Amino acid sequence: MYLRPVRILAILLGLILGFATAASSAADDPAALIKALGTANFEQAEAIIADLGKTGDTRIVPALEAFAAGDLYVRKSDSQVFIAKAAGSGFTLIDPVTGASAGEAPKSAITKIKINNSLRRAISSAQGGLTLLSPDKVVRLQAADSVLKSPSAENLELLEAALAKETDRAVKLRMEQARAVSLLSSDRPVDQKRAAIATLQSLGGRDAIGILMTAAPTLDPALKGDLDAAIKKIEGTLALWDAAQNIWYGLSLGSVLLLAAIGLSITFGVMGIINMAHGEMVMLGAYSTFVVQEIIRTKFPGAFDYSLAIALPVAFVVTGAAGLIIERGVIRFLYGRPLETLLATWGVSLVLQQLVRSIFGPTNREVGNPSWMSGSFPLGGMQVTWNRMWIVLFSLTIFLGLLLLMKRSFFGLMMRAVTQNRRMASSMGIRTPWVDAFTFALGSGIAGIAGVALSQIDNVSPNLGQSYIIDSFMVVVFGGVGNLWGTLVGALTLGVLNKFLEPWVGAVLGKILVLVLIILFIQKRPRGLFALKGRAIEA
Amino acid sequence: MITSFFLRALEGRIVAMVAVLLGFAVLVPMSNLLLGPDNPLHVPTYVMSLLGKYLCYALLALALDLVWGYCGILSLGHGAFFSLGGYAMGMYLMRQIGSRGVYGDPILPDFMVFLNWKQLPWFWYGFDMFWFAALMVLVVPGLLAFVFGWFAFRSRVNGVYLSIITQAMTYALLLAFFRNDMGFGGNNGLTDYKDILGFSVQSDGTRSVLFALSAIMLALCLILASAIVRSKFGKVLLGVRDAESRVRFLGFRVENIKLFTFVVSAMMAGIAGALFVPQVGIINPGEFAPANSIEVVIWTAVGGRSTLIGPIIGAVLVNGGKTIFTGVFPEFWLFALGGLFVLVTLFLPKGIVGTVAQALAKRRAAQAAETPTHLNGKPQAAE
Amino acid sequence: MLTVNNVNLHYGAAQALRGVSVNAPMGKITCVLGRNGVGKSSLLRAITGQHPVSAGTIAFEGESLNGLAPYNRAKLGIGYVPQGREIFPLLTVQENLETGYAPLARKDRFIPDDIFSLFPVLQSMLGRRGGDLSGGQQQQLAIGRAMVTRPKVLVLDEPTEGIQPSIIKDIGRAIRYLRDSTGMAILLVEQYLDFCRELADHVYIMDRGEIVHEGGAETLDTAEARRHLTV
Amino acid sequence: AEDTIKIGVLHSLSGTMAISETTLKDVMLMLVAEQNKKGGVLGKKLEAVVVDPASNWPLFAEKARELISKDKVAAVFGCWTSSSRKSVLPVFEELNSLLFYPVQYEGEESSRNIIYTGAAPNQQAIPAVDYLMNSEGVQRWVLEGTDYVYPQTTNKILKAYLMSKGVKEADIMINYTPFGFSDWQTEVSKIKSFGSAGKKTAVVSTINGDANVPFYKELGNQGIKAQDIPVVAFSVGEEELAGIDTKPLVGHLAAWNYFQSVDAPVNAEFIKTWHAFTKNDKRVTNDPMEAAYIGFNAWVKAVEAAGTTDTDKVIDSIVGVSVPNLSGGYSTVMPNHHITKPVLIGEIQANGQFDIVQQTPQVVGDEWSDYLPDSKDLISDWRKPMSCGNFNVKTGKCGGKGS
Amino acid sequence: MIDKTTNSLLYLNGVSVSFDGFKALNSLSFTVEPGELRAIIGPNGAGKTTMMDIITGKTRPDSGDVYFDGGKIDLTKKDEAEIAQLGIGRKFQKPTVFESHTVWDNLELALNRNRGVFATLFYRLSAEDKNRIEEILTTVRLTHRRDELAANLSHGQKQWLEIGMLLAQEPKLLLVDEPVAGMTDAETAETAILLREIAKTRSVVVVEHDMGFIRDLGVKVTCLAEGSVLAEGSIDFVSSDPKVIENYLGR
Ligand SMILES: Nc1ncnc2c1ncn2[C@@H]1O[C@H](COP(=O)(O)OP(=O)(O)OP(=O)(O)O)[C@@H](O)[C@H]1O
Ligand SMILES: Nc1ncnc2c1ncn2[C@@H]1O[C@H](COP(=O)(O)OP(=O)(O)OP(=O)(O)O)[C@@H](O)[C@H]1O
Ligand SMILES: NC(N)=O
Ligand SMILES: [Mg+2]
Ligand SMILES: [Mg+2]
Repeated sequence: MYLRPVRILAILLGLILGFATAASSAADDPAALIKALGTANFEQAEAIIADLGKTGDTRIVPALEAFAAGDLYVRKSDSQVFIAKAAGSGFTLIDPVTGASAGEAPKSAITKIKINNSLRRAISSAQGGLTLLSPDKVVRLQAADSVLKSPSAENLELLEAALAKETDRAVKLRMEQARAVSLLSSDRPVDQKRAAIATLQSLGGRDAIGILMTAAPTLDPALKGDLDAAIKKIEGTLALWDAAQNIWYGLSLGSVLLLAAIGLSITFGVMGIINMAHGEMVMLGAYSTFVVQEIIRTKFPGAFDYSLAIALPVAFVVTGAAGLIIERGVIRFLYGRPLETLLATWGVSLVLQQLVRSIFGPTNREVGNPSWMSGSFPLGGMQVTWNRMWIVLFSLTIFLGLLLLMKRSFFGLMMRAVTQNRRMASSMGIRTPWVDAFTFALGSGIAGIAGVALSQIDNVSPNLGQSYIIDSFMVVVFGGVGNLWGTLVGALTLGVLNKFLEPWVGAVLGKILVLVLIILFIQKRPRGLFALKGRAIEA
Repeated sequence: MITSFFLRALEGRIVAMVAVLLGFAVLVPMSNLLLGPDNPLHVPTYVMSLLGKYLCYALLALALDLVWGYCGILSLGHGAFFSLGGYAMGMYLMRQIGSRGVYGDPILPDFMVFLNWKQLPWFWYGFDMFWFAALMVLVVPGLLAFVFGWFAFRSRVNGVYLSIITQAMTYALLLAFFRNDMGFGGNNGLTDYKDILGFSVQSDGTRSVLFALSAIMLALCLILASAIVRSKFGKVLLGVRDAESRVRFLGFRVENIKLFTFVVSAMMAGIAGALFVPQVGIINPGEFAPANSIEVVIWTAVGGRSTLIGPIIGAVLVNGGKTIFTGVFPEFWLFALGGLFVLVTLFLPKGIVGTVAQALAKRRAAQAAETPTHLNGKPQAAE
Repeated sequence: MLTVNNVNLHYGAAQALRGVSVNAPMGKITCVLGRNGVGKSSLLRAITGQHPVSAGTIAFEGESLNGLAPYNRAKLGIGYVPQGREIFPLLTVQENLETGYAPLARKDRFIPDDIFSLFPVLQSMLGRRGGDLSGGQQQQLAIGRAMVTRPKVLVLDEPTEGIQPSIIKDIGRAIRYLRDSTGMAILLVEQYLDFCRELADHVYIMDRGEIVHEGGAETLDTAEARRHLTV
Repeated sequence: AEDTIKIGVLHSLSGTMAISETTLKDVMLMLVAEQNKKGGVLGKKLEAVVVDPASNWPLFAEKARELISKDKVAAVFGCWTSSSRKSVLPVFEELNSLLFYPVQYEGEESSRNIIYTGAAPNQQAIPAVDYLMNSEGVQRWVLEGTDYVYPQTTNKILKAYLMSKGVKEADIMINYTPFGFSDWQTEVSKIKSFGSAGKKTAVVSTINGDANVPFYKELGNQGIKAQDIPVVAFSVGEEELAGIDTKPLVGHLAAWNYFQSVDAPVNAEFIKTWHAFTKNDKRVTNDPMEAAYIGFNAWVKAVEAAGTTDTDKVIDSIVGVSVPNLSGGYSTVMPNHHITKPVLIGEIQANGQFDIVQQTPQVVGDEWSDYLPDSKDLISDWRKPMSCGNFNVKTGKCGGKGS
Repeated sequence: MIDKTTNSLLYLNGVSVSFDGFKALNSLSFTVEPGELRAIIGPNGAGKTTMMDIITGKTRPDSGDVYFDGGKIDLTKKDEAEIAQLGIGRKFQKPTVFESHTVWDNLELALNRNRGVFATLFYRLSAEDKNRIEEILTTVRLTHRRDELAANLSHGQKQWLEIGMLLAQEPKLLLVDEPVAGMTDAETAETAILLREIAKTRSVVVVEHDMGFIRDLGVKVTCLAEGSVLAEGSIDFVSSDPKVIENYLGR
């Protein structure tokens, strides 16, 4: 406590020094500092940002935000700096300090002030300091976060002041952690630092290790033991979570495989068509998503978060219809000649690829992630990304839906009857052409909605289908042809296996090993994981 | 015994095809070497190497037909045997470069030098000798097929399960050969060959010999395949294809029958690869790509499965079509090729050769039917 | 009544039926006999629509069946018990029976109790896969399955093949029961003479793709009939 | 006909590489059309012969042979992957024709019959690392690449370079993934933990092609921001970014010799022509397009200087030819058949463009890396009398071919 | 135990097998002597076909002994091909012939010659083999269709062909599953004569439901039910057994 006046003195001193170094303006005048940004190079700008932070003037926060977002411009005519927002063909200018409107300017009259990663870091650190006392809880939390990420002894006073006033528990906790971080690099006494290390240990995670390691070189040798113990402790917990994380990665990879394969488990697994165009159905689903999003972007930008919900039925219908056409046009002539379906569907797949290439171009098309598909959330000691989370749930939902359809509905029964004995099914009064067509359409439609999900994690390009076709066949066969559960378990097993091998032998060898293991496994179980058994099969 | 085995092979269609191939083996190089470029009958070198390439593909397709058409093993990994044969030859050709490589290292191929390898890996030993490389062209694919088949056939892996693990095999090899650490030049593969048995790979003379050799090899393998198919063994093969368990109950060791056929076929594929490499001048892991192996199946199906000459015709036609289409309408050729595959399946269900043969048989049957036959009386024409 | 009039049928160039005419009146059991390969199954394939006829007409209650797909014939009331049973191997017994729902209205979609009283073994094996059943069990299932569609004409191709004697008797009883209780027309192809003799109201004998004999069941014992049945 | 000069365009229009190469085919068609508007070359119109080698390496060789032997083209513009170039190289040497190769590659090659207008490692990788080291203070490095020759070689060079700058082996992590890799969860979390060692960490990415989109999506979703761990990529340009929502990626970097955002009149003109030619003002431009542009113009200039399209004469006249590049300067064809170009470091922007944060002066493409032990003594000079692609300055001998 | 097997050709003792918990064979014991013709009857699902599956190596028993050739050979340790080569031939309940081969080729393949890879590769049809095939063709009445593809045969003709293939195999023991299914009475009688003829030189086990046929065979009859032997003896003895009547024959 007794140190406080000294610290204040030091800050003041720093401000004066800053004033002295800022070439053409007063160091405590935000307006002048911001103007200086207009002509500064990256290094100078970094110093100016630090100075801006030290002003403690919260009015400049919007300017900092704008800078980080690349919206800070300098007017060519008078080197004045403005926040500029695109408006029509030109820009509207806003005074960076007062926030007052400053008229408009054509694009040619202003130049964007360049920014790089070092500057971004400086900005977020300055911003953090300035917004610790913001009335908005969310802003305060962000501020604490950014201080935590860019620790500096200078923020310590600010943090402590903010902590004293803070009432919200979550924010308070984060501020305490931020304080601990900043404290480590300060000249506070050893026991305070020891407490800080303990706080950080309770924070846990990779970030905490990073912070502790950063602090290590300058730390009092007396604390070395505490530090190492803390890191070890954190790493211990992390190791456990890593295993969990690996399983999660495996399941999420597995669910992608499941999605890719599940349509095939119908067209190939149930109908026995060696459907080389399956991948292209997935691709068509992804392109349907693209088209839906394009329309939403141009016509109803507000609805973007619903784009996937709209894309799902659209993709199902589009690819289902494509499947229907393929079945009626080609495949129906090939029942009883399964191997020839390989040839025909290969041809169809070439045509579809080229068709998409001709219509949409050969390059990737952008499919955006709705906000609920972006980012991640912590789950204990692991980080779960939302898109993977949704894909896992989505694939399981599709699986269950399909399972119900196949096993519980009369249509499912007809499907199975027709594929087992088409002639007899017909004599039982089942409209076999209709069932065939809709079964294939169903498989294709499901491939299509898989495409919607895969568009969220992969390229949307004419080659999309090709990259999944081999894995899909592998999954269906590994699981046991004709068995939906096999496809599920097969996909998840391969996913988890892959993800356990990957950290151990690397991604490439891991993949090779998985293939070799599949080959060996099939020797043990020549009809896959969930082999159909019984006389009918063995005969 | 052996002679009668081979004599049996020489049935009508096969003889015709062998004659055509041998004719090609003589005439094409002659016209390339002896006739001036202005002569309308001159075959330019690039056409000759193109044809040579087709013949190698044809041999590969023939190899596939032996296992697929006659034994019911739909191998989706035959490209692996082809590539291994190709790599064996490529390794020989690389070692022939000697100190003429860009770094001038007398032993190490260039790609090893710039990745800082200090000595030749053990599996490169011996490839400086042609006989050894030639042996490896047979042994490596044959051995892989033997080991793979030994396990798979003993475990009675069948149908799509077998197809998919052959695909997994070639896919795993693809990934492995892509790795620089494997010591086969990574994705760039083996290329920039100088000479073969002392002759420049680029001279027209060498090309002619390679072309002739491809045609002759194809003819020989065709005779061998035909001899196998027409022997009692061949009938057993068809039996395995149609009713495997019945063959077992007759006392045949199905796994040995399959294994033998698979290994013979893999060796043929290896030969095809070995002839392919000096003619196109490169072998790289792309040849292991599963899609390539699937294409072989397509050629075979287009030409006519279980006909032996069908795959040859299919391989030449499809690849010829590709050559023409990719040059004439580069942006739309996939429509043409894809459409062709669909049309062939729909309208020529037995492939080109199979359908023609069927039509001929029908005509013969129709002629025979002038005199009305009774189903339950006299013998009927097939189908 | 099911009428087959002057039908020809070809497999490729080979002719299997030549000018075959057969009538199967309602409420009667009509039996077709003949040696191996004379075209009995082919006749049934023509009736059920599994193979197109090259000439002649097939009609049910005056309505022509020519050109109709098998499933449409099933809808019109033709039930089929094929030679070799053709059970759906991977469906359970229950599911095999349920495939017969397809031509039925929703309210009729249940399995008639008769089936289980005729073939109790099916009741006890409802959950087993059809393909795992023994040959005889499959035969019973095939008949039961055809009955689920409530056919007006039941077409049976050698239903006694591979069946134990007591069940042959049961099947005989079942066929008679079906005729008497529902008045359906039953067209039975058989090689088992005694079985026919006992059941049939009317018999046809085929040879080499043609009908060579026609008459009451008692005519089976005539020398002329015998001649066509011996080797 | 006699009054046209044919040139070959050898880019994959189908298969896995179509995604990148098709654009270059379009650029070539545009350049040919533009040149013809200007009256063609040597008073003759140019005619582009387009073929599709379909991402298949033997097919590349076949098509190259066809273009040269059958279509009798004066020069060929094409290839993207090194494998395709390796596949056609013997063909060009045998038939003595000329290939212009427009893509960055691993170096370690110099053929008399190829002009390399893309970047050698020293024109891309090394300046990028310098930038990170100097401007961002990076001390710890993840070299993340697709498992094939270009990344392997580049990483070998980078590792040697970094270690020569005092970076410890423990501060370098090298990871490889297969082609078309799409599940980056493990790799990204590996990067994350490698980056939490208390030292500023960056990723140098030689990830190829399609694998980039899922990689960046995963980076974004796992919350790795450019401020925390920047990624600098050598294979990600405007075209690749067109398929991604770049908002979470702002600040990640790429090193190229050209960006669409380059502020130069010649570039503005080029973009305008491009948009007009493709009738689509959203089509982006990128570095290999610039390389194709430079290569084409260099060829035109060399042909005019030689007064003929004869390969030998053009090869003689092309060394020293200087043509405008799109960043406002000139690129010169050097005796080693590589060219001079500036190196630009750009940061990804929210709109999918790059903001140039650094630009070096002209750098000469170095075909034989100074950081590989067996190459450092090699040079290449295709002028007479040396006319050698791999001259060893230590022994004073031409390494093998050439002569 | 083994000593009991010494002179029997086939010896099954306590053989059980179950599928998904369902006991298809329940401690079945059964012997066949050399040169014996044995008829087996039993309700549908009694386990007759399963028993043949066990003997021919298609199915492995859960427990029990299966010995061949006087107890010399343990069949449970052999696979299908080995068992066939030992001289056990089988006709399936559902006729299985090679549909894409001609009738002639079907028989040629079945002929009992060296079945090794190279032996078959270099095999030449000798005059002796030719005669043998002709002979069999006559026996099974398929001479007129010798060049026809087996696929084009009717059901009954396929049955005959398969019996012919069995003959060509010259086995020591023939297992014949429902040979007369789908045959006319006259053909049935012919088949009975044929089997009796065959049984002069080797052992035959016939499964049938056709009691007339069984009677024609006039041999010892075993009735299986629920996976084990219900009754054994002459046809008259067995068919008057009330259990057999109850389970099998019906009233
Ligand atoms: N799919 C087919 N292709 C060609 N010929 C066939 C086909 N099916 C049957 N045949 C031939 O047609 C004729 C009649 O056969 P069908 O099956 O109708 O005889 P069947 O009287 O039912 O004989 P079985 O009593 O043996 O069942 C036979 O000669 C048979 O070989
Ligand atoms: N693989 C299997 N899975 C399940 N059940 C089986 C299997 N194989 C046989 N069974 C059952 O075992 C029992 C015996 O069958 P098997 O075929 O041996 O009878 P069978 O005596 O030959 O009858 P049939 O006279 O009708 O041919 C039957 O109830 C059958 O359902
Ligand atoms: N040259 C490349 N990027 O392969
Ligand atoms: Mg019949
Ligand atoms: Mg049975």
